[in-house]
Amino acid sequence: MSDTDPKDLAAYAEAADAWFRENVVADPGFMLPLTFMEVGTDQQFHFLQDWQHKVWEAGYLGAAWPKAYGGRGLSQAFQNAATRAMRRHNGPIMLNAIGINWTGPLLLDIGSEAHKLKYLKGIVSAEDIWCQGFSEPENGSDLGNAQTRAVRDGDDYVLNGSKIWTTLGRYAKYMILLCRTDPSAARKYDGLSFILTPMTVPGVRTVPIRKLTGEHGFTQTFFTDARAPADGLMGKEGEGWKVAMRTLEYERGARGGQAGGYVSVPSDAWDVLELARRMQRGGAPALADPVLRDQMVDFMIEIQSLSLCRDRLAIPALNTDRPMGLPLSSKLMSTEFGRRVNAFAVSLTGARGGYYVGDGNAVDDGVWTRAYLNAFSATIGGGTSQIQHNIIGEHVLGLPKS
Amino acid sequence: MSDTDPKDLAAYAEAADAWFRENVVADPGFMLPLTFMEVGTDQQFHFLQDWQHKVWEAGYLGAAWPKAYGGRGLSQAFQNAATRAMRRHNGPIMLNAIGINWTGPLLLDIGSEAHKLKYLKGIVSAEDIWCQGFSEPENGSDLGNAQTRAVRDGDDYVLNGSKIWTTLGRYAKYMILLCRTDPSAARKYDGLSFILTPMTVPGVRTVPIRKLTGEHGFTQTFFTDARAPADGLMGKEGEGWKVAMRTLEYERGARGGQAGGYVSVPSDAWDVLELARRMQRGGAPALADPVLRDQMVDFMIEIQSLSLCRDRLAIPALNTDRPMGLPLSSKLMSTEFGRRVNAFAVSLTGARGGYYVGDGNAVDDGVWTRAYLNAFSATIGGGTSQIQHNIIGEHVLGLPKS
Amino acid sequence: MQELGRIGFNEAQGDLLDVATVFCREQSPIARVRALIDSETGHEPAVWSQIAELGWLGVAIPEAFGGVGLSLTEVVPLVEQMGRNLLSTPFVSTTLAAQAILAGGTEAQQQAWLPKLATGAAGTLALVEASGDWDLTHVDCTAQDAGGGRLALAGQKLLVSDAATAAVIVVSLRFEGRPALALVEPGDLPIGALRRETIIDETRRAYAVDLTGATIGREALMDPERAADALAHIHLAANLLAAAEMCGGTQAVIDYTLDYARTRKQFGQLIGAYQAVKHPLVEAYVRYEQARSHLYAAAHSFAEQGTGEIATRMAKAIADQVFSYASDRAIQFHGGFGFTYDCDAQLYRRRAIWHASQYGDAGYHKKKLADLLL
Amino acid sequence: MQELGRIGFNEAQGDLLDVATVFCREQSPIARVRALIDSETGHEPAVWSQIAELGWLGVAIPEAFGGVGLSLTEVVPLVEQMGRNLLSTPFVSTTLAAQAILAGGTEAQQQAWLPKLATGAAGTLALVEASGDWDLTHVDCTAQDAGGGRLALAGQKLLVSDAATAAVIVVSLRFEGRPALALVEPGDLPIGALRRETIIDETRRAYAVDLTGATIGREALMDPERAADALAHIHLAANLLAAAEMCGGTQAVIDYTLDYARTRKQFGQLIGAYQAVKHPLVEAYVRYEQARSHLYAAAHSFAEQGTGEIATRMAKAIADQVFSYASDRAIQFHGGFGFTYDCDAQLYRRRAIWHASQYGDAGYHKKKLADLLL
Repeated sequence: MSDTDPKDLAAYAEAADAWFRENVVADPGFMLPLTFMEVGTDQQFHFLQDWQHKVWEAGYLGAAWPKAYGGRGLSQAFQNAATRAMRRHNGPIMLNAIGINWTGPLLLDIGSEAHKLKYLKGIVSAEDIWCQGFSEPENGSDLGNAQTRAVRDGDDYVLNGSKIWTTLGRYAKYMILLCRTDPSAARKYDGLSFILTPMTVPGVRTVPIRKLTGEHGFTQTFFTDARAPADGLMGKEGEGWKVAMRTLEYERGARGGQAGGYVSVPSDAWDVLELARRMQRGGAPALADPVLRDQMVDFMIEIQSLSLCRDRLAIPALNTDRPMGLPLSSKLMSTEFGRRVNAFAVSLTGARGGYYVGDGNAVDDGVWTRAYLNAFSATIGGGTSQIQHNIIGEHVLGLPKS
Repeated sequence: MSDTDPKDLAAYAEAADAWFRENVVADPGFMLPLTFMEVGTDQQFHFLQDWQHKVWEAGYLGAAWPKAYGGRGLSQAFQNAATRAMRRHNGPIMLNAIGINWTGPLLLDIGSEAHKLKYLKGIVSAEDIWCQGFSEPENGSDLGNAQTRAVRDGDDYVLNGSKIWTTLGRYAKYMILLCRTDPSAARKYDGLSFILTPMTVPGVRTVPIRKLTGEHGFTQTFFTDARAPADGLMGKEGEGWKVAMRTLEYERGARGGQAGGYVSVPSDAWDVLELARRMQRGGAPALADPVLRDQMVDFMIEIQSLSLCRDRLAIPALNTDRPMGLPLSSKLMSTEFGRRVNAFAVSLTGARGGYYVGDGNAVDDGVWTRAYLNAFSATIGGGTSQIQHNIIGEHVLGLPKS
Repeated sequence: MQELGRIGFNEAQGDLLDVATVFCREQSPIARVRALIDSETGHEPAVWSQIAELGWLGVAIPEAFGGVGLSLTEVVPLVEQMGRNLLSTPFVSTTLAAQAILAGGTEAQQQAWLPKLATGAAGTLALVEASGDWDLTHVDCTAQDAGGGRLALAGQKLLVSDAATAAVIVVSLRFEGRPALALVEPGDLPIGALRRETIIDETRRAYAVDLTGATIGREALMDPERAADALAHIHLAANLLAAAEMCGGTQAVIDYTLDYARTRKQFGQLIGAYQAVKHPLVEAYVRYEQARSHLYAAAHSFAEQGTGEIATRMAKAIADQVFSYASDRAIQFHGGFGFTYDCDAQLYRRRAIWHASQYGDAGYHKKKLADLLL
Repeated sequence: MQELGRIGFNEAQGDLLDVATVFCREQSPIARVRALIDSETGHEPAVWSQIAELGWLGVAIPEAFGGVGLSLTEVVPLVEQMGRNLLSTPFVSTTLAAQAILAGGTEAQQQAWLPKLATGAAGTLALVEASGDWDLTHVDCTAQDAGGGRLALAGQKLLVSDAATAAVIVVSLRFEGRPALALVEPGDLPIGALRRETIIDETRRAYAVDLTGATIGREALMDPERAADALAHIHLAANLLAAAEMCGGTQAVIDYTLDYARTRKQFGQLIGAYQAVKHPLVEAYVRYEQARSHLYAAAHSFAEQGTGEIATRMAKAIADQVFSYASDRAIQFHGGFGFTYDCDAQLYRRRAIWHASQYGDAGYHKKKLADLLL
């Protein structure tokens, strides 16, 4: 990190722009993941870990976090300018997603001074990878029903049970764990606690899960009498559900505190447009087909919708009727868009849509088919689209619970 | 009715063809309803009553009903041939729908000899119009919750309450009524009875309901101490739900017994195709637009689906996996098709889609817009499309109840 | 990468949005909307006067002509709230007539008409003909030199909004082989030239205008050099304001259906608890929010060459899609009641059909967008 | 009014459907399907032998050539059941190769090959090239006179199903300026001409075939007069059998998802009780039944000039739509498990993508249908 902190936003933004222009590697020689959930090889992992570290060192990640915890103590506007520059130059994603978007904001919000000193710098520098332990095999969407057991024993909690969909599970040093401390609580939600848990202690085992793409990327995590220090408890015992819901709000951007950058490259209609220009259909460019043109325009309108709704969040007068409407619908709309636009892209590739990643004849190395299949991680994970509909219907539109 | 009954199916079919060719009036000088639910004026009513009477007299309705009850005592194949001829020559609809499709089959099935002699001939000849009293204002789709009260008093039931969506209510002589005889029954379904009820007695009042099209066509029916003879009870007291469900099966065609003909003209993609040929879009026929062509082809595939699925019912080997699949899905698919294809037709009319029935500049007298609006009677009535989805999901696919 | 338009919102928009939200709600309760269906002109003269007094008619007219000197950007929130409350007046017709005169009128015409239109005289546009073509340059009505500085008109214009109320009608004509625009006053038309039409949206008024037999002075012709540009501007302005009215209507029909879903029980449960009702309503709602974002992007970018056209066509296209969807589902989810004339769902559905039919539906604009974007 | 095809079903179809239903279910449990993914040829030789013994390979081959003398009409139920159980063998490739030779082969070629193909020799088609074009008359690979009655081939064929197993490959070539077909045997190809490809459907096998350097005798050329007709026939036959395989797959993926919906609980309730799951499954199911009706109409009407083409293209178009929809929803409704390789939903989804990519997707066939119908 440079010693002198810029005081001038414009100068900072300009420097960020120049830095990303210079430092973004257009082609590392292998396929980079489009989201932090798609990291499947050690090569990808190490490249992205180095990249995040480098961005942090240059002062373009965690810029708005306090200096004492590895940040730069600047205002959020500085970090936003850096993130924009990152996006402008198509920088690779930030790897330590659970850390910078969930754990970090939570610690800044309700963590002790000791927590902050211990964890934050490792998060933003990508030195300490974090993962999340919410879902369980039997309770995919029904997080409140978590059964992984934590029993207080001296200064530790003793953990038993299993978590699933642990992104970066085999690289993580810590997990944010939602577990059951009181199985006898009257309401299932009241028996839960939220604990910062080390992943590198005895009794923690991760088993890779093979994705529908054929690649690896998640693990299942098994706890067998594993011990987590009790000082990792966030909030009080029995308040785990409240804390978990709070982290979801960080994820949705409804509260501040995220370190910056982005952890996934959103699907874009422009790339698909460029593909449609290249592909042939009956001896002519696919884009000469009026039906495909019509479909392409729908996607252009839709991608523009996503971008306009994002920008509209900053205009309070246009958010008065249902203030949570735009924030709560953005996940649903963008993830479903991603699934559909990538399926459309696959259809543009004609007979060569029969190829898959790994074949030299696959269009763009098969990235479209893989992106389509990976898109389900977003329409399923973090609450399925079906559940998102419920959330919007109930919390935004005031409809009765289903 | 002619005196000699034909013994030869081919001769009968040929005669029917000739008869309809000669007797169908192409243009009566006013707009004819496409379904029996759309009869809105006395002019339409009388025309259709005369028409049904004439068809019956000629021997082409009720051909498979016993002679003693106004039929011709022929096999179903004869009636089917007559119905095909009717369709071939675009004959107007049969008016007395509830009579010929619901009450008639029910009486033939479980009615007493006295019932049959009293009612059937009036039904098939269109002399006695029938209506149906199932829905109530507070319980549109939830028929089992009917609250109209029937109290036994001597040889009568005394009726109080109200029914809604009474098609042909102000013309009807009789109603098939689902009412509550035992409000204290443990299961709500067990307190219901099914009664043939006169509409022309004191205490029965009908109030016209204006449809979203602006026209009339239904009534609300109010009962105030109205008396229905107890011998109109079908089944036993408390068995009303079972009897009502049986009549729904006649409607779906899952049992036989209907008098024949058709009570609504189904939406057809071919008419819309012809419209698309006529309409202009940017100085060229609408059908030159490749996007409209693509949509038109979807409708052609769909109309063909409906027709093929109907024909497939007759091939047992292709109905083994889920025998109720095709019969139970046909209502859903054909009514939703009707709604969408008519909306598409309206969109084909360009700026002139702004006109409505009654304006000389409306394309085809505004029939497309009216058909679209009227289509909701079919996607809502007789169980909404949402409820049809439940029925198929639960009864065909074996999914748990919602 | 093509610029698609950006969202923005200025203080004047905010002020007008606030005022219009309250005014339209108060002046247009649904009972009054329904009562006006049976009236001849379809609007309340007292409300029209108040709109004039509020200065809304002058918002997009330059100060030099007695207006406020803002633009259509600031008109959008007004029309949105009118649409939301089904408040029908000749406001949109008049605003578009003023836009036409601004874009293609001679200086004398602008001097003569804009101050009047800014203060309460109604105007309208007569552009549609029997072809029903959405391409405004497809004009079959004609103007021919009749000697003595007069032009003889021939042909019929259809679907002319508020023609019976208008003090001036901007008419498209074929003159000397090219599309032209002219200002026609009621006095120029023969007796009986206007016939009230039966249109799908009963809250509006439209008329067939028979031009045959009418003559106008040459000075009534608008600037021939700017006719093509003026027609293009009218087309976009009309679509922008239609999108505004449609967004407002969409919001209202969703709210109306939500109210029912929160209070109507079937099978012992509020129907809004059924996902078969809830999820389509959510779909309508999120699409509505998208349409509204597009609307305010179009309002913000309207004056930008190229981008304004893209943003406006997108706004109209998505507004058509979601208004049609939301109002169609509104009928369905009201069940039997939805099938009645008494249920307000039909008012919105009919209005959605009207807007789709005028100045191009989603399919039409998407086709234009394909040529602009791809 | 254009004839769109009618549904019909004969006794032979019924018998074959019954036998195939049991055989395919027994021979292709899902564990074996998954085990074969890791095998080189992707199929079980013992099953292939049994299929040959059952006489299925000869169903659509005339008795004169050792076949059963029926038609593709009777092949459809067989392939449907194979698709339903993800039973992959070179059956479809071989059947299509026989069809090609029937439609365009010389008498000598028919005599030489059809009896073999009817009894267990595998064949296939090499039609796709780098352009990925679905129009089979778009051929860039060439045959040129090499003297001595030999033709020199050049170019690369892609996505050739089961090429490594095939005793004969029907190859499309450009010869004397026109598309032509020729029979190529493995021995005609240089060493290393075959490269196994990585395809989206891992239960199948496809190969790139490099023709450059291969020579064939002139007698390997099929009848040039019938090349165009043969290509048209191959195109329709391939789509008919694809539709059959897809219908079977759709049925299976719906059943697979229903099983999950009936047993998996979330929030204390079986997920199949949620309308957000139930109603899309119903949608998939009713569309599947429609697709199956189209399939058996296409099978029945296949041989009718004009109508056969319409019915077949409709069948493939709707099969693509519903297979894609049902398998996409299958992944989604299996939730987290759906995202794993262990969940069978991906097997069907990948297969749907494969079929959409070969011989034209729904959009392609709808375009052709527009020209045939409108």
